[in-house]
Amino acid sequence: MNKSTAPVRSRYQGQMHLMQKEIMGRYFDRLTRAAEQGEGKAVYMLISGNPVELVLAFDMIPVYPEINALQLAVKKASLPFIQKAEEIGYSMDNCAYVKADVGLFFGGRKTPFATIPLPSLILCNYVGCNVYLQWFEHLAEYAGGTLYNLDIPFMRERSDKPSPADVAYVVRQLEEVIEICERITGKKLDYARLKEIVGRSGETGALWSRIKALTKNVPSPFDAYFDSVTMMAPLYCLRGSEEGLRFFEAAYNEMEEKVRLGMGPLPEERFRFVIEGPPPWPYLRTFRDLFSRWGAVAVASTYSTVGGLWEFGFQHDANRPLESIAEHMLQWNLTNRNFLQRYQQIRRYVEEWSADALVIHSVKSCRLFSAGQGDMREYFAKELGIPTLLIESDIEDPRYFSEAQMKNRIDAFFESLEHKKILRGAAAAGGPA
Amino acid sequence: MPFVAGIDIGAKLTKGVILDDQRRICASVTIKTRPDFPQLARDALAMALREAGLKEPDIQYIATTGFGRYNVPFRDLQITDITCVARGAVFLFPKTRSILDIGAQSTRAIRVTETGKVRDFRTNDKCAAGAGGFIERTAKYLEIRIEDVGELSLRADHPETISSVCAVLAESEIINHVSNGQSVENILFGVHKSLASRALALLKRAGLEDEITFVGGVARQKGMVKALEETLGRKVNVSDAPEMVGALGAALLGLRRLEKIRQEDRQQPGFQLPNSDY
Amino acid sequence: MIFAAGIDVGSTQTKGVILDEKRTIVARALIDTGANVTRAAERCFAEALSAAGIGRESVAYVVGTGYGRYKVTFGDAQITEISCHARGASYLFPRTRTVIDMGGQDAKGISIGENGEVRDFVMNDKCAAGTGRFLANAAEAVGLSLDDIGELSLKAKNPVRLTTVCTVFVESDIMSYLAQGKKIEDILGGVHSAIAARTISLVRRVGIEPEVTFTGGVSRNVGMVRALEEKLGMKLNVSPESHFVGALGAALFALERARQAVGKGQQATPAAGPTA
Amino acid sequence: MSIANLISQYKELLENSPLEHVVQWKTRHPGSKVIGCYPVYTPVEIIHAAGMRPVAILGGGNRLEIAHADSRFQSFVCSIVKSTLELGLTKKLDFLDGIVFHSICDPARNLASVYQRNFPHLAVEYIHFPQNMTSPHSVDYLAAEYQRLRASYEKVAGRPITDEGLRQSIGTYNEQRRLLRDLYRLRAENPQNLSTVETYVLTRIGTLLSPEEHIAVLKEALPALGRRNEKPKDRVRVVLEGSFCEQPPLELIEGLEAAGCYILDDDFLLGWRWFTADIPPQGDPIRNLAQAYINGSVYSGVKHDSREPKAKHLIDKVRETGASAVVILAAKFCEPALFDYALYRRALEKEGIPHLYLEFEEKMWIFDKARTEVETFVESMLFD
Ligand SMILES: Nc1ncnc2c1ncn2[C@@H]1O[C@H](COP(=O)(O)OP(=O)(O)O)[C@@H](O)[C@H]1O
Ligand SMILES: Nc1ncnc2c1ncn2[C@@H]1O[C@H](COP(=O)(O)OP(=O)(O)O)[C@@H](O)[C@H]1O
Ligand code: SF4
Ligand code: SF4
Ligand code: SF4
Repeated sequence: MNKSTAPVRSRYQGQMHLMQKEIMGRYFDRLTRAAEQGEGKAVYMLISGNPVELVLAFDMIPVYPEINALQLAVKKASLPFIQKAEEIGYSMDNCAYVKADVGLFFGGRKTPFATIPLPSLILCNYVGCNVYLQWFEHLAEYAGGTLYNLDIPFMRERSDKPSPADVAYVVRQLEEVIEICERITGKKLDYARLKEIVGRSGETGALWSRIKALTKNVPSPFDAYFDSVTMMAPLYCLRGSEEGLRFFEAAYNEMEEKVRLGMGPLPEERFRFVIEGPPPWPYLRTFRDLFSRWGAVAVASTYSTVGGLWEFGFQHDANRPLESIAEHMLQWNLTNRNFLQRYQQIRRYVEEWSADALVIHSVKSCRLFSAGQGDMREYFAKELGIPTLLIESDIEDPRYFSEAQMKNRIDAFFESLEHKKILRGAAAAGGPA
Repeated sequence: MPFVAGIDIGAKLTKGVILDDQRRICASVTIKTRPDFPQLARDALAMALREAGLKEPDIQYIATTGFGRYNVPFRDLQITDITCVARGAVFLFPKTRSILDIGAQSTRAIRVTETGKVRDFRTNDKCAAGAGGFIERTAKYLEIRIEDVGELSLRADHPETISSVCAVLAESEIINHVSNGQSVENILFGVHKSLASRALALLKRAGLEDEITFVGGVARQKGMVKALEETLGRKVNVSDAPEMVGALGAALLGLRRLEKIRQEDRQQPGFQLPNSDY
Repeated sequence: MIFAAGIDVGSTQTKGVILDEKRTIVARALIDTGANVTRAAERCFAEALSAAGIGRESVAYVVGTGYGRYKVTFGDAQITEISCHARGASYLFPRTRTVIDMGGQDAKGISIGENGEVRDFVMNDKCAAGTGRFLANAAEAVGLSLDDIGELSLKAKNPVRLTTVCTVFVESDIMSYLAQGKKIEDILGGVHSAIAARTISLVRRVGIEPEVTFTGGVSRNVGMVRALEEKLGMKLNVSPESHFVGALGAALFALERARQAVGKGQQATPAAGPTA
Repeated sequence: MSIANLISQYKELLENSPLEHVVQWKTRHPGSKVIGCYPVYTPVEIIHAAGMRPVAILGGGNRLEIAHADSRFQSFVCSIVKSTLELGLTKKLDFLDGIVFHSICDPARNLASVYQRNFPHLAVEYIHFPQNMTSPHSVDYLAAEYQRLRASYEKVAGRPITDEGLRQSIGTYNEQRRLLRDLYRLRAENPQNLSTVETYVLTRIGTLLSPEEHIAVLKEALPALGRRNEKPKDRVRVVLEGSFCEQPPLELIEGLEAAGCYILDDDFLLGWRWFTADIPPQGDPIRNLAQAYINGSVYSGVKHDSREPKAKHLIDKVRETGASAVVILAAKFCEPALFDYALYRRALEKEGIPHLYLEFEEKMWIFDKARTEVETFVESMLFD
């Protein structure tokens, strides 16, 4: 509706971005080969606290319906699939990731970027999200294939550690998963290989957390939301592999260089914010520009920790492969931590990454993220007095994004931050303007 | 010979139909819905009787439908507009399998059997976004008669898309289009388009099969029919008085019931219809 | 003598305010936005100028706000209505901590800090339910003018419970209440309390701290003022200027920037705002 | 007092102020403790064995105005989450000593945390029920989880929970659930004798009373109901599915019947009748409870058992009760129920069983749309 003043666009494309395109390209080709020539066995799995190490140890191919769904959305191709699912009985109010994926399944599993293979194993790593259980329950019904619900007890106690019983329970289930994989592949698990992979996951995680620490610098070398998502797919699909490790080494070096040169993703960093919630994939660029035009850079994001939370010190341990996989799934990822633990995670971000504000992007699809974000806003805005903006759209469904309304809110928010800065400046200069 | 009447008290219009026992339409009338339902129904019936050249006693059975169906004391039977529309549509176009009914305040997608039984349906109401109310707002805003909407929108050359889902907020968009010098024709067709795409989603959720019959007063608007056919990518059946289909269906069902009761009087009496009062 | 102007191009009405450098209001103008938003802005500005008896050239700076702010082609800057309402409200009532703005097609809640800075805000602009337009339609349905329904609603003994919040369908809803022989004041009472409840639960999101200032065109509706006050259990700040608060805020910003410009002795540029 | 009067009395109570009844009971019994149970399942035995009163927290019905909670949970979250928070924020749950949530869905889970933050003095518990029904280790896990709960409730109650006490509680609840199964059987066999509203009232009252009181009520009611002898009407016999958590307004249930349905089975208040058979009262009580959940509990939208497709359970239910149709009555925005519908619809169409899909909200108070849809459905079944 409003014709917007030509905004500053962040079109920063580093080595890292190009490398990511390349390796993910290879990954998707592998999916297509598996689908079309039956090369390799596919394991459907979910992002949150994924145990990709196990899958790689069996040379099976991790397939993440979530990544397929988000790729569809980014390529602005999700709506027809969502509608297809709604035709066969899914509700307007169901998670659109699931709908896009189900639509894709009945639409022949062909996407602009890959053909998705049928699963040999449907491994529902139930890490927090209850929709996961139903998503894979449905896929198992439609696609056939073994379904295993890998049940991860939620972080429900006030303590930040899972109980020994929880860890033992998960380890035992992981052993059952190993048996199933052995049956499917006809190979015994090579335990030494698993330790190797878990070891590399450890190194990868460590690099990832060092990369994230770099955004504490002013200016932040990259956007911890819009650029982090570029690094997430390799983290989930290739963590534990040589290729994955090399990618993160390169990414770290590139970012460190930028810090040395005092470079950021924008010509000028005027605001630093922490962002909670997944991005609106169908309008990622538009959304990013709404912040870029204000010189606002995300210095930390909760979304980049759904697959694993490494920046607070966790590291996979080659000497305790299954235990550390279990700890990763139980404790060290966003989705299995309770809502109040998320508040504390965000609080640390705001304080340690010295942010000016918190932006909550509330998406209808993902109640795991969004249900109760009004209380979160209450906590940060009222209790901690941190400027907080809550905006709503969706992670996958383009029908819930209204640029005009989004723009109005974001502009108003940064106007108020600007005003506060002026006041602060005036106060510093003594007396109001 | 026996006659039956069907009265459809809709949100905007009240319709009356009289059938003879050969299922021939003897009368078909419309008046604007007023708050005093009982009298309103009486007036509708009286009008229909006049048109058919009949007297009260000639009418053996009266079936009511529409959202005012309960407020007609002299009814013999009340049936929901969905059931009635289904019967009416299949009576007019026997090959009908899917029906779209767009009234003033509600949009219904119905899937039916060859006998006109409802198999599945989806409705949306309480929000003007998808219904005739939307068009009426727009017409009012553009200062044109609702009767002319259809013809005008038919003449659109560059339809303007309306993105807002709210019938009221859409006006700001329409304002913009007007101030950008867009023609009324293009704006109206844009409105029809956005209604059509919402209707399609609803139809698909109820299950979409050929043939499709489009009923309800909005089906009078040729532009809407065109928009719908473009969106569906196929032709739809439209009768020349689409808003009458519900009343017609009520009359048909009334007649059916009458015949049944007569049979049963001959056989065992006491068939009891479920009472449908909350 | 420098002047500054604020033009608030709303969905329904366009408001204009001109200030002199002592921040006193020298003129205001109110016109219906109508079809041509750009022209509405210009006409509104022209009316304000003639009311002030000054020429275009003596206005140093113009800020446009409201949903049509980018249509204020002659404006030097655009600022969202949220910042402007906050600014205008705390100018009129310096102890304002919460602003409730009810306009033609949306409602807003703004929480304000000691220095008149926006702390937090919410707005409902996806559905026109419970906005000025809702009231306008209700008025039409009972055949009264906007200026009267407020008064009448105060007489309600047992307000009805509306079955719909839809601004389009409220008319037929009211029709059927009339049909049931309900009193007009009771229907209007229902309408007002329904909207008040809706608005308050919206504004609660930013927290409702006194003093609360009620702005926007609907604040001219005494029934609405009362309904809100009853539900909140506190008095609201309302002034004859309430309808102009957005424009007033814009004018205040304009004046500030005019001053800066003069201070810097250069052509005025927005101190804040997105990089253009 | 006639059974009809008894029931309408309880109906009154449920419609006006269900929780008020508990508040009064508590003031009459100083020192007594009450634990609120959010749907769906709660191991009430553990609470009962601690000498505390487990009471169902089932939202705010359609008379509660939501004024605060909708600023914490967005428009796309189901009503019961908001109304339950509203009850807390407006101090209507101050009589509770604790409240227990569990892993049914993401909104309910986040609600548990929001409760922890906003009501620090309340003992907020969260149970993670295992969703892996195939692993032999799930029982160990759940037993451990129950032991954790036991320890925590010993603190709240200020007294130990003995195995013997647990066994007694299991015995008591076994009897209560047995009577409820009888009640449901009675209706399934002769729905003309026992309306669903009556069945519902008699079941729901048990979520407020002590199990002992409830048992007494049922023992009085069942024989009387058994003696009823009404003439069956020409109605559609349906199984109702989808209301396992948020509860529809009584008016809506009444409406379903008035529109011409006999409801032979439903999943209202599922958590209070969630075992298909008695739990062994002897042996390790905690283990028995855990066992019963894994191997002896009813299916629902929030329990995911990879051993058997969920839709099969529904189809079986239809066959067993001899119903001719299914009504899916799902709470608006209830993802578990909405997702299940996709599977149910598929299965029902394959089996050629007609169904009606209806969405409700506990707070709804206008029933025109629902009424029209149910009537249409009934008409499509009865008219030829
Ligand atoms: N002659 C007409 N030309 C164009 N549109 C019409 C005409 N008559 C009715 N309509 C449209 O049909 C709607 C009413 O249709 P109807 O099926 O009678 O609805 P209801 O049954 O709810 O009253 C009105 O909102 C209007 O948009
Ligand atoms: N004299 C009045 N009495 C009552 N309500 C009024 C009056 N004047 C305007 N309004 C209400 O104010 C609304 C317009 O308010 P405004 O703040 O100008 O909205 P916007 O900024 O969106 O145009 C109108 O829809 C009308 O309902
Ligand atoms: S609810 Fe959220 S976490 Fe769960 S599948 Fe949907 S998007 Fe993913
Ligand atoms: S969105 Fe618009 S049309 Fe729909 S209910 Fe709200 S006001 Fe009415
Ligand atoms: S109604 Fe559904 S969504 Fe709401 S809390 Fe219950 S299970 Fe969760």
